[in-house]
Amino acid sequence: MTERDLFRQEVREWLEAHCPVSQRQPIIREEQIWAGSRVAFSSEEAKAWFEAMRDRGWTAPTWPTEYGGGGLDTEQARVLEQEMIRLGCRPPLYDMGLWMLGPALLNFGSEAQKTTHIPRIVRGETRWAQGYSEPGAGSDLASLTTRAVDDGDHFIVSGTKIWTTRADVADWIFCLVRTDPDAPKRKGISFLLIDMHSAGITTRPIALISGESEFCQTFFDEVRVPKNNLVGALNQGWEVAKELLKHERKLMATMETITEKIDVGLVELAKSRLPMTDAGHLANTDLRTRMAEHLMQADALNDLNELIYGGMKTGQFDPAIPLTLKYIGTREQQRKDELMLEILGVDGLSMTSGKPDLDRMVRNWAYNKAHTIAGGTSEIQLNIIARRGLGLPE
Amino acid sequence: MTERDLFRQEVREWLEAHCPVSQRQPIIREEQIWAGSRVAFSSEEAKAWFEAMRDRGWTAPTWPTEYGGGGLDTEQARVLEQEMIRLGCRPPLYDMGLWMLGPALLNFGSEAQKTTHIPRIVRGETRWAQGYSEPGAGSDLASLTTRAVDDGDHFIVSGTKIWTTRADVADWIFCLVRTDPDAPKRKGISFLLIDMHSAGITTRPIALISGESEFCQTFFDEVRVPKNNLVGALNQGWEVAKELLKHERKLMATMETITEKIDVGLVELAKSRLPMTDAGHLANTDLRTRMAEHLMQADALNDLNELIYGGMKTGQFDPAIPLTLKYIGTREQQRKDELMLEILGVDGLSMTSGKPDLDRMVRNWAYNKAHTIAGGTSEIQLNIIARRGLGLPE
Amino acid sequence: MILNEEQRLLRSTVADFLNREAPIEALRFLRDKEQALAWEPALWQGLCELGAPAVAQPEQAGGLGFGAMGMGALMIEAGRRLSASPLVSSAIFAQAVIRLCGNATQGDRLSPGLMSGENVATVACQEGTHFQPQPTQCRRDADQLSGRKTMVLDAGSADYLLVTARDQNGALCIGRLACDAAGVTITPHRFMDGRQYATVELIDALVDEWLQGEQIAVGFQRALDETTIMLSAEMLGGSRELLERTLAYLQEREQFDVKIGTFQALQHRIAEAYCQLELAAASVYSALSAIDADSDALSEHASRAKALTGDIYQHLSNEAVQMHGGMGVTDEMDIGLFLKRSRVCNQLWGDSAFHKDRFAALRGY
Amino acid sequence: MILNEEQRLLRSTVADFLNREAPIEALRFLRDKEQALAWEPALWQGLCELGAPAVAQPEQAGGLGFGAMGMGALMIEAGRRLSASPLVSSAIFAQAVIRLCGNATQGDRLSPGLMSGENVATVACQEGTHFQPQPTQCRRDADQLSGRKTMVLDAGSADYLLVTARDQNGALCIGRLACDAAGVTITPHRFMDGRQYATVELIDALVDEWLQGEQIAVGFQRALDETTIMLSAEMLGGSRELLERTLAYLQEREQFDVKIGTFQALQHRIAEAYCQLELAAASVYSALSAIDADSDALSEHASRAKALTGDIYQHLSNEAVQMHGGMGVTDEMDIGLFLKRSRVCNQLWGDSAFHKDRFAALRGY
Repeated sequence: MTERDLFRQEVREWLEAHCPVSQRQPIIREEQIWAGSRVAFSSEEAKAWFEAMRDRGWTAPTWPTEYGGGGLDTEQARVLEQEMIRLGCRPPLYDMGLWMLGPALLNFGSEAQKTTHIPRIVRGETRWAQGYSEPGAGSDLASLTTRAVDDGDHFIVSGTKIWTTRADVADWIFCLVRTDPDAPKRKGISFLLIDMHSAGITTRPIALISGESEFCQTFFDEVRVPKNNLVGALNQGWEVAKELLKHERKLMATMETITEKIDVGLVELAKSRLPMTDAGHLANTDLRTRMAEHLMQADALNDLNELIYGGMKTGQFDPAIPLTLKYIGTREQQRKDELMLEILGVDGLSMTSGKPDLDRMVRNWAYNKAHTIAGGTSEIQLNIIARRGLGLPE
Repeated sequence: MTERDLFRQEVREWLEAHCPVSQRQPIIREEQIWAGSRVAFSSEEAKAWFEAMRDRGWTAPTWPTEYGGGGLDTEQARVLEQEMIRLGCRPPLYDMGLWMLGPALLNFGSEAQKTTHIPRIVRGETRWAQGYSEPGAGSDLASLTTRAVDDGDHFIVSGTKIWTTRADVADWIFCLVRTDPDAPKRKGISFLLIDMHSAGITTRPIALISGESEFCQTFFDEVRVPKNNLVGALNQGWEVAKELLKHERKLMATMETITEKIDVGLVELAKSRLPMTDAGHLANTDLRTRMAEHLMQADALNDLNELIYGGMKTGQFDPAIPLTLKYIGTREQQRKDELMLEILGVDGLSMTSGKPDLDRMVRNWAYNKAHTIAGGTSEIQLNIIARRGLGLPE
Repeated sequence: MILNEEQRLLRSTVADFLNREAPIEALRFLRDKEQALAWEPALWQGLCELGAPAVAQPEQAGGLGFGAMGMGALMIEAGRRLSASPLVSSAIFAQAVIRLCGNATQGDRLSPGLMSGENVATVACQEGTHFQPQPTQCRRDADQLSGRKTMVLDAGSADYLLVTARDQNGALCIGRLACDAAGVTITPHRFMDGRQYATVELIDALVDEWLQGEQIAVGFQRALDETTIMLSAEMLGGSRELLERTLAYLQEREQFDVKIGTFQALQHRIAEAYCQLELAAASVYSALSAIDADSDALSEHASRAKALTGDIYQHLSNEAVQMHGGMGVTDEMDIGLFLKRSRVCNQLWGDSAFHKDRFAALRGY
Repeated sequence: MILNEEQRLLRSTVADFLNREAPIEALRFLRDKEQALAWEPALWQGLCELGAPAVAQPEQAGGLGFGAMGMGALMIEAGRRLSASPLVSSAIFAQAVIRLCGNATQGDRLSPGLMSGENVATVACQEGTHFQPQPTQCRRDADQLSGRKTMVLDAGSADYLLVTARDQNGALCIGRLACDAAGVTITPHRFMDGRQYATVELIDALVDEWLQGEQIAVGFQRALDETTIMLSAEMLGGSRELLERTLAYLQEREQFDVKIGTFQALQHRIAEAYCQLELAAASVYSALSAIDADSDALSEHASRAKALTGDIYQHLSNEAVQMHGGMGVTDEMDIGLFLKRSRVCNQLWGDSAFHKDRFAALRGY
């Protein structure tokens, strides 16, 4: 038995022992465990699962143990991920700090920033919001106008950020702010950590077409931020931001994969709800073909993920390939949602029927429309594929 | 009975009397009657039909009678067209002069040019080729480099034109040439009529993927062209060219409509060749759905054409609509060809099976790939729709 | 759409009225009410005063004589503003069923109330989650009806129901029942388009009368086709509105220091959508003419119009959300309301897949 | 595609050889010959000297032991250059049929000749214009076969045929016959891809032997799936070549004073095609692995790989023609050769519609 096999066996046994059966069901949005001072658990078992993972540092498997992380190497982290998928384990913790800020802090943060923030992220004690987008600047992030003015040992921050995920319940926010209004667009930006409890911060939830309001607009009115909350050098925030965006894209792709695996199956849904022919085929032949087309793509996407992983180890793959994942993953998720709606028919036309499973499916259909917009629109993805991946001229 | 009804009745009777039954069959490429000194007829009846139409000037129904045209107004010409479609009459004459040069000459030509060329076009005595494109300039027509140098009462023309339809058998060619190399792109272009029998002209047929070679590359090596063959003013050729292009687009759209009506039916082809279910449906359900999608679009395209005609009379339509016709028409023709190929299966994989009907269908599939390129690519069409039709900024 | 002078005048009158009385905010207001209302009484009253429910009916029958083309023009305007009213359920569908499936006496007695808007009726013809034209489970037993109908438009606020069922010989029959008749249970729901649809449960419900026309099955199919075409006109209106709003946004929104409307990839996508929209529009107009011309090919027209408008309405709603970027997924913009309406419309009287299948069958393959 | 050291070496050896001996001009040369030849003898001889027909077979059976993954890598290279050879008909399909449907003695006797390339065999399994996996019309009567087979690859130049038929009990049987046996009429045609396919007419043709494996139906299905996957690898190679040639053209061709590759609409279209291509590629690679792993889900893999590569090969060939503009429709460019090959490949052993249907059935719906 190789070392990897031994590790796999150990992980498998540990997960079997520590992940309650209830935490091996497909996760629903309402039961996600979001970090922070207001953390809430849907059940005792959810809490136990979270705490077990937290205590091994497996909420952040690859982060250094000195900051509370799991200390695993890439190979080991992959094994853990595979075993969690195999067992259907729910992700133990949800947090922007975990997904995005952490890796950037480990890279660019001061020792003090790391010691202050990383362990609390791993343990789910602070909930982080992301302060990137602004109402006037969507895909064109660098045109942001929120300003941070030097005031001795503080910055004075004024402006507004949008799409700040649940900023109304966040403890901290990481922000891109303009510190040099005269420099070229990307040169005058800095990266700041801001305590959401500071004076001068207000938030307004934004209602979504899915009926939810998990995003906010956040307003900064002369908010005082200590200068030691600056990450990286002054006016070098764009470098930090790029690093974060990389993690965001990777995250989006991974989440699609995980979602796909543990989601309700279209085939089962269709077979349980729609007329079948004597041959056992869906009578709606048009739907049947389109389902086949989607399922083939979804399977191929899994193969592609495997290939990238295998290719990374052996160096045998085109570096353009990973650039395709977000575009493909979000597109297939939306195709799937549309197929689901067709299968549900009249039952898929209400978000407030009072039947939780149905309402959730329909809300997700609407919610997932954001997947091709958030974290780099599909159009931006195609630009990147064409220019960076395929070498076409700007 | 209105005057229009009377005219319709007269036309109908005349067509019934003069259009032989053999000339009411769908036309095939090999039997088209192309104008010119080498005109050829597939049969005596084809000849008789051509001559009857020619003698009424109905080869060019709306052109003035003084130049041999039919002298019909738009309304009457429409009636003639409708009645020809109803009866399935073949177009009596094919010629670039008829479709494109004629209208431009009537507009921009000198009296001498009209008297010399128009009657011969109507009577099918000269075959015209079009000399617009050049190897280096595809959609970007205005970047042409064929030069005409002033030499007293002649121009000396040197350069090369491509996609000159059957230039190898043409009598004359109308060309865009550069007469002022220092002016901005579109300003230094003139429109010249050139006798294909002039010294210094050679042609090279271009083999197409359909196995045919109806297009040529034409080379001009110091060809002397009398100055009175200049149409419009010197360096004003772009205006003439734009007029012609308008006719070309209208022509493409009309030809699609006519083609569609008299073409082999997909449904009959499929029913005669493919397995059907007990319910009388195509067993290949995917193909069946895609056929329905195409047929719906093709029907809608006919409706759209009717609407544009009705709208032109009453002023009740969006002027952007006609801009869509070439894009839609050529797209649907290609979809139809692909469906046909699928229906034929193994029988649709050869252009040289020796079965004329099959070979022709497969050749057309390949040939029609040019429809979305020639006469303004689909990409150019979409640019025009977006910018000129929908008002989006350049 | 080629309209005569009177039809054009009608269209602009209706458009003015709807702009005033039923802009999209009216739908939001309706949607956000606690009770699942089907329509705002004031809006419906205004439409009735304009004669909207009588637009298509011939003058000799007491209508305004604008024909299907006139009613279609009105539905396009309603579609642009997402106006919720019993026009489709009562003025179009129920009237057509009475006219085509009832006998002359029934028509004379019932039509005036529907035409004036004094009465509101709705047709209960769907069973289960997906539309099928034939009732299978709802049964007539002497003068009683039993069964379960789904997605019945506006039933929670209507006066009476027209219910399709099978009689003991398996033939189609249509019973008229008051909404508050014994044995009738109506459960209204608000769907995501903000409108009211009901499930109707019938247990030995006593029918007031059976429609007595000579060719009920043929007549019902025709009524259904006419209604489907009118709904397609509404869907066309919604699609046009989406296109125009998106074009306006593309011309106004800046990113990377240019209008996003200058991006060629977006230009081509919107141009392609425009081509599809105009094809769908041409289909709707010719289908409306086909109603007025009493065409034999009405079912083919209906399927073509519904499938083409269904596809483009859904496609354009997706494109509109995407091109509006982050704002497109907020409820603050109206785009999402069209998105949801397009999905509900797709399910009404057969989705695109249903109509493509039917079109192929009608074409004989 | 993740290959081991040896497989990578094999791929580059084959690529070098094909570049030298079988560039696309070789296909033009073959195509333009008067007689419908199936392959150039020199090319086939060279491939045999490299051991190409033995690449996939295990070493203990006298093969080179590169497995399906190795053979797939080779087919991708062949697809890039449109190389015409009996690799698919004989080295892949016929060998698989003998291995999976014959008994051990038959395998030992027949495989070496196919593996060395000394013999060329081809499988005649299609009847009519559209592929169906089951023979219906070709019949076994004692030791004779009668029936008509279509689209038989390379039959006009092969040594022997493997013909599927029904025996008197309706069970599948496979007979081996010399191409010049009495009662066998082979009519070769050149299809538009420049290659040779034949119609085979059998009238009481005397069979040399029947394949004697224990599970002929199961074995034949597997052989068919393996061949379909190998053909998908060829199609993938063709698609990659089209993408690369089109990218190069976009980077080189100027219009309106800029490279046409700067047009965003073209960038997005080619980027989308690239995404589809990589999905198809991932499917082909995992299908090749599935052959090597003797997977139970081979049919699903085969249908997925064939449908995805079929769709992208056809789509990319259309896009390549379009993006090459006028030059794309001339025979002077190679693009048209790929266009035609993609359509022929689509028909081989089930087109995309066939495989989508089969995929759905295999998934149980």
